Amino acid sequence: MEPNPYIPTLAKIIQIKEEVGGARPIKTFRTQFLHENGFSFRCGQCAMLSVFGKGESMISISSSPLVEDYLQFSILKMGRVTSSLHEMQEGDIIGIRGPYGNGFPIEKWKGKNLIFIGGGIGLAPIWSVLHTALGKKENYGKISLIYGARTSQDLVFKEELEELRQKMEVHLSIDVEEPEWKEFVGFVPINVLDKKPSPDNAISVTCGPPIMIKFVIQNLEALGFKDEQIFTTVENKMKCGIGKCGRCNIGLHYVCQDGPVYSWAELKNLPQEY
Amino acid sequence: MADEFEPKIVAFLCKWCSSAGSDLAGVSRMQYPPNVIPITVMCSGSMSPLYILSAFKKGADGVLVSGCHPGDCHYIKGNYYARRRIALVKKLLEFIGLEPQRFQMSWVSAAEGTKYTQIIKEFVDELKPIGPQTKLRRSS
Amino acid sequence: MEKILRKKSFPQWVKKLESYTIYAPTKNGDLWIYEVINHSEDINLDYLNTVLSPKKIIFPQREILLEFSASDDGNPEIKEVLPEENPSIVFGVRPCDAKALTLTDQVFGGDFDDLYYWKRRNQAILIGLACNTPPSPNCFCLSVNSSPHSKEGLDILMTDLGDRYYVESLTEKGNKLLNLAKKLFEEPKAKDKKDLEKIQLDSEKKIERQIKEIKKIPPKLKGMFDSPFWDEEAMSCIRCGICTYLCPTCHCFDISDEVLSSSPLEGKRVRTWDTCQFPDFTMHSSGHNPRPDKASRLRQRIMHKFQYFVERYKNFQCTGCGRCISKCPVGIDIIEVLDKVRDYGT
Amino acid sequence: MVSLEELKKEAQMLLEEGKVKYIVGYERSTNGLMPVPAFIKNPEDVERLVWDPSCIYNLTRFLVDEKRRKEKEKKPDTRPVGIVVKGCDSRAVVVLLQEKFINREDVFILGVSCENTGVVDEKKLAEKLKGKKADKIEFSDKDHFVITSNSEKIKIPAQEILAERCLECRASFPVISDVLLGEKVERRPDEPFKSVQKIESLSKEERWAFWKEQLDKCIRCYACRSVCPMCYCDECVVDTISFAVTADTAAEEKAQKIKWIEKSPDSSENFVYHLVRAIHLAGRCIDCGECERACPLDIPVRLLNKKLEKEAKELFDYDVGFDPEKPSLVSSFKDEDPEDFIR
Repeated sequence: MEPNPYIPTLAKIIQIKEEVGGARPIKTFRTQFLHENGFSFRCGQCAMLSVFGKGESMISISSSPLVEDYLQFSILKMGRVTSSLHEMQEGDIIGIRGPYGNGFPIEKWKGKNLIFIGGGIGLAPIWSVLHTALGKKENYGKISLIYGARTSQDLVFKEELEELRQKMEVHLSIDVEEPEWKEFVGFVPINVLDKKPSPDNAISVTCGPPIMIKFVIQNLEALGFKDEQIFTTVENKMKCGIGKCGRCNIGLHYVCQDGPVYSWAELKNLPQEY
Repeated sequence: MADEFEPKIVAFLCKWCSSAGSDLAGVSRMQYPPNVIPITVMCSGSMSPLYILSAFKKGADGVLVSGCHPGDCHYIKGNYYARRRIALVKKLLEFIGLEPQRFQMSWVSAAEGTKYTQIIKEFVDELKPIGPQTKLRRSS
Repeated sequence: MEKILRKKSFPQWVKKLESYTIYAPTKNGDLWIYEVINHSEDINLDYLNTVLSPKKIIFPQREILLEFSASDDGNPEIKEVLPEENPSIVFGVRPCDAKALTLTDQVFGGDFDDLYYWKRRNQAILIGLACNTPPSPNCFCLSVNSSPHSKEGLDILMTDLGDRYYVESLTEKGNKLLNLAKKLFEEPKAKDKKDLEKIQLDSEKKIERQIKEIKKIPPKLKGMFDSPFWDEEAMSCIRCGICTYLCPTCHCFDISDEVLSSSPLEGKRVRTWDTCQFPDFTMHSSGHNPRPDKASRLRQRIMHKFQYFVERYKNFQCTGCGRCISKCPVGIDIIEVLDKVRDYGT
Repeated sequence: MVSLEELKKEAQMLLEEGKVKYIVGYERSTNGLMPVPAFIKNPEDVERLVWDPSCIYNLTRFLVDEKRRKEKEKKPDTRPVGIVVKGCDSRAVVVLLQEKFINREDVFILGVSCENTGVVDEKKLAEKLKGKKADKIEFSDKDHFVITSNSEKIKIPAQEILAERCLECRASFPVISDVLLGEKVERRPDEPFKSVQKIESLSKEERWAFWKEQLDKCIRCYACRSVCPMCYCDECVVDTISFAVTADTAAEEKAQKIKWIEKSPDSSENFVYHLVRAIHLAGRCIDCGECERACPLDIPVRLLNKKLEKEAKELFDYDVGFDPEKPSLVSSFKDEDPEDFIR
């Protein structure tokens, strides 16, 4: 029988880690399929998570494909499905279907310097491609991360970020001054101008709220980055995830299938409808 | 006798009077049919027609809205507004062909425990002969 | 295989098709709607066109995808629900509605096969009825690569020659239905063929409306995304869902969970029709909406049908049935909008 | 007889003096008899305005859209909007004023009286013409219409092809207007609720069978809601997600939005939607008949509202849309409101 793309596979939540508390909480979930079904994916791809009785929500996979025994999702509590996910405990069962989307073309970036730029929960899709690159560090040039959030409380993966400092350059920022904050204060796009990453032989990957992406791309172009060197992900509303329900389109592209990863060279010529 | 039809009644009781009336009936161990699913609302005036229709959609065989007698309302005029709104809902439900006995309104004060049990008994007796409510119930 | 079927023996043919569920246009007030009919009832084929195209049989407005319930240890269990076996025949399909199904086939095929759609599609045999006179004053099928007697998407095409039908069977499925009642059909004579050609030519001349130089529209639309044209054009739109729900080619849908009881959990995941004309179609739960107003949604409807779909599937996502023109409560006319697009800025 | 020239003159003057932002009226369409709403911004375009028995739309709907647009603009042009209104449409403006949704200075009302006739019912006209195509329809002497069908003139008594609601019309000339064209003709229909009484006279099971068959056809395209000037809520019961959402709306609030009505067109869902819509229009619906005209499946949804209008009259002696100062039906009460049905 052909596979039915709408039927999720059941998975158990094996670990929940509270990343950020407060009004905009973020939790990281690690899930394991009940019955092994060979779910292989590329970094930057997403999966549709099902909470039965509430609905489905498209979430990017934040663990690297090199990690075999679990899938990791970092989820900001935002609406009906994500709120019910936040109320779940370890051992609860959810549905997962996918993987969807084109993912990052990391195989094309061999020998390049990689500059990752993230904002708030935007770090989740970056986390997958960042760890994949770190896993094969010899294939790539210098790897650096410029990441910011509203407040220090809103920074995701705080402990791992500290560990990463030994392996790569990490520049953090928060929007508003805080007493013991020693690093950059201000929006992420301004931090990019401050750190002045060099465009030669470099690839930049930007994920975060649409307004941040817009200004980061402007600043990268000012720093001399060409359109093919700038990559980003587009977060349109999705329901089917397989290019049929007609909801996530930008022009003739269905973001859930042809995206969500786009180079600015491609995205620039599509209608600015995201 | 066991398989005789037992109607399910959803009763929206105003917290200040009718709900207190039903508590009084319970405290004084008055016997009355157990078919009622009570839902306490702050005032019969806060009763949105949507609650009534939603109750019928979810399978209620009868819906009762019970509030304070005119003049007793904790919010002064809630029950007067309710009187108009419920009258309109009742007429509309009859217009589409729902059995009129299925939707009742009553004034029950905090002291009228016996009246409350009386209303419920009458309601159950009226509903039994007309069987389960299948018109507005969600089937598939 | 081409045959002639006397009108008086048409009911006998229908009787021979007992093993199928038969849908046919039935009169409901002033409207015609596809209903299941029992075999003895005779099918009335002198109708204009149905309000809802046969799309509602192949891609119903509500389709149960799966049922979920809580097992005794409280964890959810799911059960796939596919459409049941229901070999069916749809009589009186207009050529524009049949061609529309070949367009939705492309959407529901591709890398991911939509089992629900294909189950219903493969078990349905479409018997078309050519339009001797245009069913609606707003038909413009000739402008969008279709015609009043096009065979695309049909298993059999019947043309009314007055006292008899000219029956052209186009697929194996069609032949099978003819063979079920071989003796009712006669071989077509030269006169039948001549009548057929004459009727087909006449029917094309009777089409009153058309989109002139439609080839110019897709490239023109590509440059008009940010144009203020859409704001003026959408001023009178009232944002209802008529144009998309009645359109035989519109295929957008929503997936939602319907809960019968929350504890123990029991419910269904359901696919229902959806429309790009409603605000909640593209609205993020953060409140950001890439298409915030009715102008952007009218633009999406026109661009999707006459540019995006053309680039992606090499076909206009429109078969000229005219329903969106006739039934729009404020008279927005897609032909007039496209004329204005073609001549915009000249 | 209402003179179209006078209407054009009034409109032109308003636009030339810049007293209004634009004027909403009727203009000829490109596909058949029915006009389309016209939004006229500059004076020379007033030539496009038309006034004849095919001008059925209730243009008050566009006052709601105007308000929504103004709310979004940073520096909105606060001049009033000119609007052509018939008697029934003017009562819709009154209800919007009564509910403080718009202010009197937001709208400049060009009132047009229907005098003795009203607007045409497309279906009745089509039956009358038996397939012949109607190109134009005009008022003619006191109570006739003249239809031109490919250069043949047909005179028909208006009474035979009037819209349902015009047969039960209670205000043939605008009850509120800045400019009024045409004479004021008092209209007291002898049976104002005939269409409702026809259904009321059926037995309970017949009524149920009638409504079940009609509402099962509903495809939930919400044209009846979208075309209605009184349906202006930001967030409707049927919407799947909340709209009045800003960046810092709490997730709990969004998660807790109750799905009162499912999206699927199941019989009971359709009933709850149509009944809740009718109840929310009790004492607010002015019977412009647009919901029934817009419905692609010809479902007589107008009757649900008309029934409540009849009850409002009989139970509470309440007339809709005649006095902007009067409180609305469900936010007022009288001591002598009936309570015989209350135990």
